[in-house]
Amino acid sequence: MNITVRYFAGMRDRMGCSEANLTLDKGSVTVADVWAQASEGQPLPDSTLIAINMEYTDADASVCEGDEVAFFPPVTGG
Amino acid sequence: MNITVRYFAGMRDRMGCSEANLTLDKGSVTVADVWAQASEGQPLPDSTLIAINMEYTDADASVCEGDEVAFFPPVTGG
Amino acid sequence: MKVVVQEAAFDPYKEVQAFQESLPRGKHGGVVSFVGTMRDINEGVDVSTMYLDHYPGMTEKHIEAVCADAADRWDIIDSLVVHRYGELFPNDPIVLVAVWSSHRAEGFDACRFIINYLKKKAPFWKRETTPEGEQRWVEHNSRDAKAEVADLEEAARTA
Amino acid sequence: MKVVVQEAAFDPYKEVQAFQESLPRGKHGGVVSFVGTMRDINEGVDVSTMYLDHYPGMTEKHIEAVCADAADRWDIIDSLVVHRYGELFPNDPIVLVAVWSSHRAEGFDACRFIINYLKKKAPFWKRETTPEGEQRWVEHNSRDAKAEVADLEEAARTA
Repeated sequence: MNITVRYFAGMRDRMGCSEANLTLDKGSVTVADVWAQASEGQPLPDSTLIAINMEYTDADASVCEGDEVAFFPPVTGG
Repeated sequence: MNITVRYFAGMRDRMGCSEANLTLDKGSVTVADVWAQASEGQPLPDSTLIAINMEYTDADASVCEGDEVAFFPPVTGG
Repeated sequence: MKVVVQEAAFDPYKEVQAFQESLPRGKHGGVVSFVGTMRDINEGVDVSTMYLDHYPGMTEKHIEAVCADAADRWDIIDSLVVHRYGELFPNDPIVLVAVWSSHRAEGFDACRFIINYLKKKAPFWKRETTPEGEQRWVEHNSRDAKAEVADLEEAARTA
Repeated sequence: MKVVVQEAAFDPYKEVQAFQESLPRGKHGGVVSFVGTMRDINEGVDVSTMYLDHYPGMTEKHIEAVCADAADRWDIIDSLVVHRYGELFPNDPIVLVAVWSSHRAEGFDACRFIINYLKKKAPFWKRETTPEGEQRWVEHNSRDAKAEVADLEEAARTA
């Protein structure tokens, strides 16, 4: 399964990149699985927000082929 | 005692003038007395607002020499 | 605080920008503004022109008092009110209320307070003319006005 | 409804006037607007420039959803949001929210709702630079952000 991962703001600094393409072997994949592979086992920082295809979700959500999964800190716009 | 009376909006139309100077004989005068003399005994319309020297007040308030007493309908600005 | 009551038409956003030029730069976090404009219909009746009567002197005095009251109640930086009187046409701005503050919550509260109390306390009266030439004074469209003024005085005393 | 997310500086009141030209004349009774500007101090620290990161596409999508939500909740005529990203300087407008409505109460409620939810849901992140050249990402300054998003989803479901 091919997934695009995106990072923003402090999360981009932490991960050292803004975007990555991941290939996961499992048939059924959650956001937590994506994070584990992308971060090579680092814990997910507590306040991290998650979006799949630009919709907010959480670490238990299922991820499908071609999805864009984004990890970022709490938003501070406006 | 000399008093200036002012009327605005519908009250001006009703009274047929915007301003009048009144002389009252009494030593102690209320807004109700001023209205009675100015209107020649007409009843004060229920919703009328009253100001003495540009401050809201009511018909029982005392009026002094030189005061400006205004009668007008509910306000509709803004 | 600046309060202007004028007969001439005005551009509300030019007023906001001009007033803002007089404020220190970089200090306010937000501006909340309300612009009330004349509609071409009121309570189902077409309106072609409107005349706004007012009580010169008392009007300014009470708008200033409302702005001062808002500044006492909320932590705001400054406020600006411009209100017209005289002849108005549909789409004309009637009133501008703008409030500068460090944080937006105070700006929204204060701006809304100023326009609400201005509409209750500032002595203005609208007379509408229909396309047929009929004129009528707009009547107060809520509950008994005296009770409302009493509520206002009470609210002001107990705040 | 119009939502613009752009890097270029903008004049918020020109945007309000230009958008208003597209609306029918004489139909709205009021416009409530909020302009958020960059302050030169944040939590006691001087700030000389700010960089606004954002998630292109997701930002527009969520601002549009907030505006649509406001239009469902209140009887408004139209709304306009302009939000910058990239490099900003003190006194620069960051965001404009303007709401046109027949009556002012709805305009105030909807405008405040849009800016509040935009600040909670639209993916923007501020990075401040102090006069000494130190950079820091602005941290969410209220309670736990996840709880807040949950509150928002809950509020949206039950409204």
